[in-house]
Amino acid sequence: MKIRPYGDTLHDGKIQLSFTLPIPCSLHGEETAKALVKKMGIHDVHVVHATPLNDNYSFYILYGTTHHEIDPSTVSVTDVDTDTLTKSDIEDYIEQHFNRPLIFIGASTGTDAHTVGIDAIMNMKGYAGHYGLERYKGIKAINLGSQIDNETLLEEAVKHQADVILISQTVTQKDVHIQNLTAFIELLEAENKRDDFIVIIGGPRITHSLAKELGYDAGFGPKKYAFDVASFAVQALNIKLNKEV
Amino acid sequence: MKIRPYGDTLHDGKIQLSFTLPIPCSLHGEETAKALVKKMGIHDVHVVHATPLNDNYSFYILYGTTHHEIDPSTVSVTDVDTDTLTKSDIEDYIEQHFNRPLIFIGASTGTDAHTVGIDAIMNMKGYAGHYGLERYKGIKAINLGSQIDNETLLEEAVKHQADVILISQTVTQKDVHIQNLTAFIELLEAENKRDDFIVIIGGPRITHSLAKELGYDAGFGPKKYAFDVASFAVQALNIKLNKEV
Amino acid sequence: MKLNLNPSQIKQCRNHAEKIASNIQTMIDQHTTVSVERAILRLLGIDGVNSLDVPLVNVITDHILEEAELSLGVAHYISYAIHETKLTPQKIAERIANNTLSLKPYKENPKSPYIENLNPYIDTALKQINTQKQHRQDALTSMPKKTTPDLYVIVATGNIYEDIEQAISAAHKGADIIAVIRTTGQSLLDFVPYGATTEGFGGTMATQENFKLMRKALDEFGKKHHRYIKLVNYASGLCMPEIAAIGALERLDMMLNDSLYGIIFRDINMKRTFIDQYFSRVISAYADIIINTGEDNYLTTSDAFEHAHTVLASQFINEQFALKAKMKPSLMGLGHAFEIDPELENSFLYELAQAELSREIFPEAPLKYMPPTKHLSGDIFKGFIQNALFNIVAVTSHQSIHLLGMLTEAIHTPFMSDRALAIDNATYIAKAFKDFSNEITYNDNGIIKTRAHQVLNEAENLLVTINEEGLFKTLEKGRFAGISRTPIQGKGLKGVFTKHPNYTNPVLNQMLKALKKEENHEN
Amino acid sequence: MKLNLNPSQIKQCRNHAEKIASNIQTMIDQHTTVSVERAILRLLGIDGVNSLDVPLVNVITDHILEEAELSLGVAHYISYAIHETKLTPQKIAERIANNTLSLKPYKENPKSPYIENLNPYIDTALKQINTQKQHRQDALTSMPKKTTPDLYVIVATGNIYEDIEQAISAAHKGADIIAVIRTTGQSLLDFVPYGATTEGFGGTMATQENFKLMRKALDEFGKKHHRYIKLVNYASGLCMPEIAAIGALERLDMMLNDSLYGIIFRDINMKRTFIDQYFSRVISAYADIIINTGEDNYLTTSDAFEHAHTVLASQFINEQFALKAKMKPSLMGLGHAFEIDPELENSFLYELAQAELSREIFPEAPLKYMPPTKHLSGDIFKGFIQNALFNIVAVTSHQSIHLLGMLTEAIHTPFMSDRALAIDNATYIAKAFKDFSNEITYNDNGIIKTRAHQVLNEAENLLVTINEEGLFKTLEKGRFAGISRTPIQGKGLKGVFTKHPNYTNPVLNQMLKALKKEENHEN
Ligand code: B12
Ligand code: B12
Ligand SMILES: Cc1ncc(COP(=O)(O)O)c(C=O)c1O
Ligand SMILES: Cc1ncc(COP(=O)(O)O)c(C=O)c1O
Repeated sequence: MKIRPYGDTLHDGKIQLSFTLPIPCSLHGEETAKALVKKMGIHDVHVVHATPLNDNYSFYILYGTTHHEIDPSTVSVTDVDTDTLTKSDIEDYIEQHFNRPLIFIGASTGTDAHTVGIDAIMNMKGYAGHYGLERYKGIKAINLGSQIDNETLLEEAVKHQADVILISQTVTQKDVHIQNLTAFIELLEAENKRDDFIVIIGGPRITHSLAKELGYDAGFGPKKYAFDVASFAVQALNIKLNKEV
Repeated sequence: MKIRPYGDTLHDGKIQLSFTLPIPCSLHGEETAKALVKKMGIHDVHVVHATPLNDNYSFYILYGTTHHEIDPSTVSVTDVDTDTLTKSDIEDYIEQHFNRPLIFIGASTGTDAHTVGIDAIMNMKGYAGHYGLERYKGIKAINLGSQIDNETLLEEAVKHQADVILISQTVTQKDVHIQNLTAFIELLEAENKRDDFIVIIGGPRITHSLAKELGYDAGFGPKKYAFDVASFAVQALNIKLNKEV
Repeated sequence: MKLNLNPSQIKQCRNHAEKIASNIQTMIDQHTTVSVERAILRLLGIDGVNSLDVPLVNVITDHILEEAELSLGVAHYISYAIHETKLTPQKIAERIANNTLSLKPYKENPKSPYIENLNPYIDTALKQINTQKQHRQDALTSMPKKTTPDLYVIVATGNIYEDIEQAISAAHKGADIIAVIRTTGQSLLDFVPYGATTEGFGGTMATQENFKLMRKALDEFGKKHHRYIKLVNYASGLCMPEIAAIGALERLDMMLNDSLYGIIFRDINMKRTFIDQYFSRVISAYADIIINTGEDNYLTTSDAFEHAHTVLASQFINEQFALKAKMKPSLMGLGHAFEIDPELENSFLYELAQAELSREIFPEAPLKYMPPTKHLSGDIFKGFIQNALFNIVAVTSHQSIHLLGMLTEAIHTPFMSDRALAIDNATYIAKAFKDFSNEITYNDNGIIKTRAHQVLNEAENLLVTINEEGLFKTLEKGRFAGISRTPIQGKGLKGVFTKHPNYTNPVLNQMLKALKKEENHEN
Repeated sequence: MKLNLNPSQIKQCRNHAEKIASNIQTMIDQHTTVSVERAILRLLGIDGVNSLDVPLVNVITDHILEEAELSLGVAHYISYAIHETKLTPQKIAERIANNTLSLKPYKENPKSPYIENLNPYIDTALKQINTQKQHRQDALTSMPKKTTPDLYVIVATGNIYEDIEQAISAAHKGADIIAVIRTTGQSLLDFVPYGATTEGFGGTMATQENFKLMRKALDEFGKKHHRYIKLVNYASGLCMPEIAAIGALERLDMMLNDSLYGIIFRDINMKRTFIDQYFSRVISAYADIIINTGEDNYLTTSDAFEHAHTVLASQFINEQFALKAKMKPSLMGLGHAFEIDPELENSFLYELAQAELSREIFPEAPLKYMPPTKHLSGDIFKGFIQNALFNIVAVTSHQSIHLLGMLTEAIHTPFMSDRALAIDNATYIAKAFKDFSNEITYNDNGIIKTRAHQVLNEAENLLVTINEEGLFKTLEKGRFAGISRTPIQGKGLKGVFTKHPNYTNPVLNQMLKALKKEENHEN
């Protein structure tokens, strides 16, 4: 069944938009804003607010009705397809499937100085009430902190014989994270080490589908916690190391 | 020159959207929202906020980059094309061109009970520091108030030998204003009286282009005041009555 | 008491208002209206419409108007008809509708000796109302009491089923009260439409079936989530007492109910609506339904800073009208609003002063506090913070019924998401400012206290004037909202009748008896 | 004094902090760094880069590091070189760059008797700085003084020309202060990039040319609109004193400047950055540039409710560091922030308590008040009201430097429209709450006062601990922001040198002389 956005009547298609145009604020500006929005397949467009930001820029708030409809059943979701386990299930799983502790090494890489995200996953305390990997029995968590360049991260991973590499990226302006993440995969491949690790990325703008696209094993964004990451990692390691499916 | 919306780099095409979908809130919901937005010709779509409104509806805030661009010089503006005069210029104009007071009759019509708009145009006090028509020398302003049905308005206009009819419409849900305004034009035509008056409409969702579309002489929306309306009316009357161009 | 107001000045205001209301009450007591009579018929159990969709209650009053004399009151006619036909009022109505019965013969009869024949039917209605009251009370007492204001949102899609969807959604997000806004124009209809309706503009028809459907949906939600969601509609316009009756039967919890609103903003005749209002308030008082008055609307037309005192004066008058209808203060949802121009310096201080003022003068009233509407624009972002400031005042001054502002107020009737955002806004503020009011003392001679005293002074002066000139003259002079109305104009005057000496309203009498008993119990 | 704090307790805190800072100052006085030396070179007028884009000042220090001994200080070498070559420092630098001159020979020379040869060059720099000071002062005194906080917004496009566009746009909307955020990673560069730049991530390079371009644009705007728009950048990271020097020359008005930030959040070595900070603050003190400290950042990592006292303790320490650099309190833009979880009940009260506390303890400081960032989410509507509450606290507690929160904080560096909305938000609040702070008294034993006293107590205890263990140990224990750093790790340690007995820093000496004179005048 096809659906449209909903304002106050099913499938009425109502949406709200806002943007700035690099032209002065005027009736002509409003009409230009409308014309642009019409190109998007939105009709009944109302400019409900128009204001100058300065002599050459103007800001518009609009409401309109979108022509487009979508059948949700045609939308596929790329999400981690392993089961999500609890902390204690994960600990049991490790005990059952591996006869040694698993080593997770993580960092916030490149020039990124944001540590709260990687700490949320790795440190004792965890985040939002979910303990971090450090507190998991059977997991050794090594958090290198922030501003770690790709080379250093790989060196340390090799040195510690890591099973899993965790990378956090928070600054995304001008896609700096894509550049940095692509570079790491290229580095792994150049050194012929891509298959030595499960490599997982995370951050506020990271999705699993982006991770797959860039050649990573998995990606986790907001509202994902240590147990999500560990659930995936232990199962992926089981498949990889023990050839179990 | 073609332009795109502006976030922080010229023509970067950044826009913000928000809407509700009649599906549960989930990753699948987010992907559906994204897919819909992509249909609008918007790429690099980020769902920055997704929240359930109840079990079957979910609300999304998104940012993206629009493909579409627009050449502002190709956008034409339907605006009142007479000069905008000041109150005293209008008074002089009336004195020069007509040898009698002009009669303006106005109302908020149909079931519409909003009077602030029509009062803003017609009453002594005016609005936002602009006197209303009642205070203009050479204009007789008759404000019938609100909830006036089309038939009554026409009757009164005929009775007072009005030159100009002013109609205010504020309630626009389900286009009730369009129905009501269309009915008035049809009534005028049925009675063969369309050419007896300059007929002007106004209200928060009224634009000049909508007015023309519906068969009115002019339309005025927010931030339009008595002098805007009178400027147009006296010049239109001059053309009509005195055949001056 | 945070504002140090002078209690004897407040008492003076009440005295003036009492005199103003008494004057009108004299007129009220001498009259009835078509709508009062139809309300009686409804409470006798008459329901349904004829083949032209005219409600049977209208069929009867029209019939009496044409064939007989309404000033005798419907009770006169129906009591005779029951006596003669031994039929129920409903059957009698149906017969009249299909022209197999006429009430004309009773016109010339003496004062009916059979009024008591109506009692079983009235009792049925009152019993239903009592059951509803009990249900509400049980539900409310079993729930934990909130310490912050009740969150009130409107639904206004025009379609009752869509309204239900939106209402439940709002309840999920935390709304405590749902008001179903009426379609534009319904208040001018001299009948109550029938059945479930799906077409309305800016609101949904108020019909008994719509009330039922929404009540049921809210009750189901409430049961599931162990909450009680209050339902609101409008006992207002030309059918005030009828809708009050329907609301009482269907367990609405609040009713917008204010003649002054109808007079000023709907051009309803003042005599008509004062008479209607009295009966409607008695019904609501009996049914434990909170009324909401409409003073807030004055400020959507007049400047809120300059005309603040008109709101207070009107609240005093409305309080007295409510008292005359035996309402308890706990049912008086007197209205006021946050409508000062945000461009004014210290606007927050003035709003706070006004809100504290109402709170302090009417300590027991469940004040209805309206959000900013007039100064909302298409700038939805700014609108959202205007609403946040309003929410701060609501929490800080302990308002009771907290109508939530919509960021899209200037654009459309609320979308589902607009309402959700409004609830989030209010919930956040209520939490962040939870104990703020206990934390602060307003400084003497500060802007807030000075302003409160000034508004009270001005209100007192205005009440003195109104008392001198009479409320009719006041309305003619346009002292409220700057809109002038006269007693001989306006919609619905034709439906007003001086009571015949033999007139009686047994429903009113029974309700008053019960209310007086309650009053004495309480004392 | 709204909070009734105990003045002797505050004095005790200052005493502890003084001892903590003195301990570090002893270490500082014995050391110099590559960046301190490069700053001296810059103030001798050396500018430009070599063919590999390496700044000439780096060429010289690298040259001395390789060929000679930096612990003698650049003044030693340059003074000899001037004496011998009769060339200007700039020419000397160019010669060193193209290998036609070596400073190696002076390594073994005795303490330079020619230090005074540097005076004309130093004088030129100081004169330029003085001219800039005068310009600023004239502009500021000719403008009407605001009574509400100064509105501060950031630009961070990465492209200086785009930044200018955005800055001017913000000034149009009412911004008083523009900060050009630096590109991610610049703080770890051990040189200051050169020229106008158009590529950056999350910010724009801090270069002298970029400073000039923005200063010019803001001055032009200011002239046209009869305002003075203040410009901010970062004297922070590995090039602290150099950027302070450039900022002084180009008339920046404020500089983010706080070693603790660099240590904790950038992993810069603590010795290095304390030494750098001292010289950078002397330069800023001399140039009348307000510094902004970074305590607010602690709360982006640690919980703001639990760690509020760490901010206050750090402010006390930063105050003492500033005093050691001869800064007047009016230049101490001590940082704090509105970062309490909005889910916490009474969060507004706690924020207000904290803001009033800073205000009361540092009455003369132009406090820098940071908006909520951590708890902003993609819900831009909620973000907008979080910012509104922050704005209310800023106005009510009379903050000075009011950084505006962006509704898109969790999404991207601000768009032009985000900034405009933020300014509208702050302007509306400043107007609506203009005199609110004079209207209210905080109740004794209320949540606000109790909280303020508690935070002060905890800060005092923490200062006692730090004084006992020493600041280095404190940082090792991760007491600030929960991040642990040691004195032997971190970036830039290689650039630290114990001063040679013959070391001298004539620029520092001249500046200190002037500042001491001023100090005495004031007393
Ligand atoms: C805190 C913060 C800081 C602190 C960081 C302190 C610290 N110790 O980390 C300080 C103040 C130092 C800081 C500095 C800067 N910041 Co900052 N900062 C933020 C802020 C406010 C919150 C980020 C945060 O901690 N979120 C909470 C954590 C828990 O969420 P999270 O990171 O998304 O993590 C979750 C998931 O994503 C996932 N996850 C994250 N990482 C990983 C990794 C793996 C392997 C997995 C599985 C999962 C995972 O799990 C976590 C829990 O669910 C944001 C704005 C905001 N509200 O989001 C800006 C923000 C991220 N910062 C920004 C910028 C630009 C900077 C600066 C570059 C600014 C400057 N030029 O000075 C600097 C320099 C830092 C640098 N070079 O990186 C921008 C980034 C813009 C962009 N999209 O590119 C933001 C969005 C602010 C803005 N609007 O401008 N910042
Ligand atoms: C004030 C107000 C009221 C007051 C009206 C009092 C009065 N005396 O008019 C009261 C409280 C009575 C009221 C009632 C209702 N209202 Co009302 N009301 C508003 C409000 C808050 C402001 C409107 C206003 O006065 N604006 C100020 C004037 C000056 O602006 P304006 O009308 O645009 O006029 C300017 C121009 O448009 C132009 N103009 C206007 N008319 C004309 C005519 C001519 C000839 C010309 C040339 C120019 C012109 O010039 C004016 C000056 O620039 C708006 C929300 C908002 N903030 O906009 C809702 C709003 C208009 N109301 C609304 C509704 C639905 C109702 C009700 C129907 C609700 C209900 N079911 O009970 C009722 C019933 C009224 C009815 N049947 O019409 C909706 C309409 C939704 C829609 N788009 O369809 C709104 C948008 C609120 C909302 N979001 O739901 N309302
Ligand atoms: C007391 C009162 N009655 C009625 C209404 C509006 O409804 P209607 O005009 O449909 O009666 C309002 C609107 O705010 C009101 O305040
Ligand atoms: C004192 C201080 N310095 C520096 C910075 C950040 O800039 P960078 O890391 O580029 O030096 C901040 C950021 O908030 C700060 O507060």
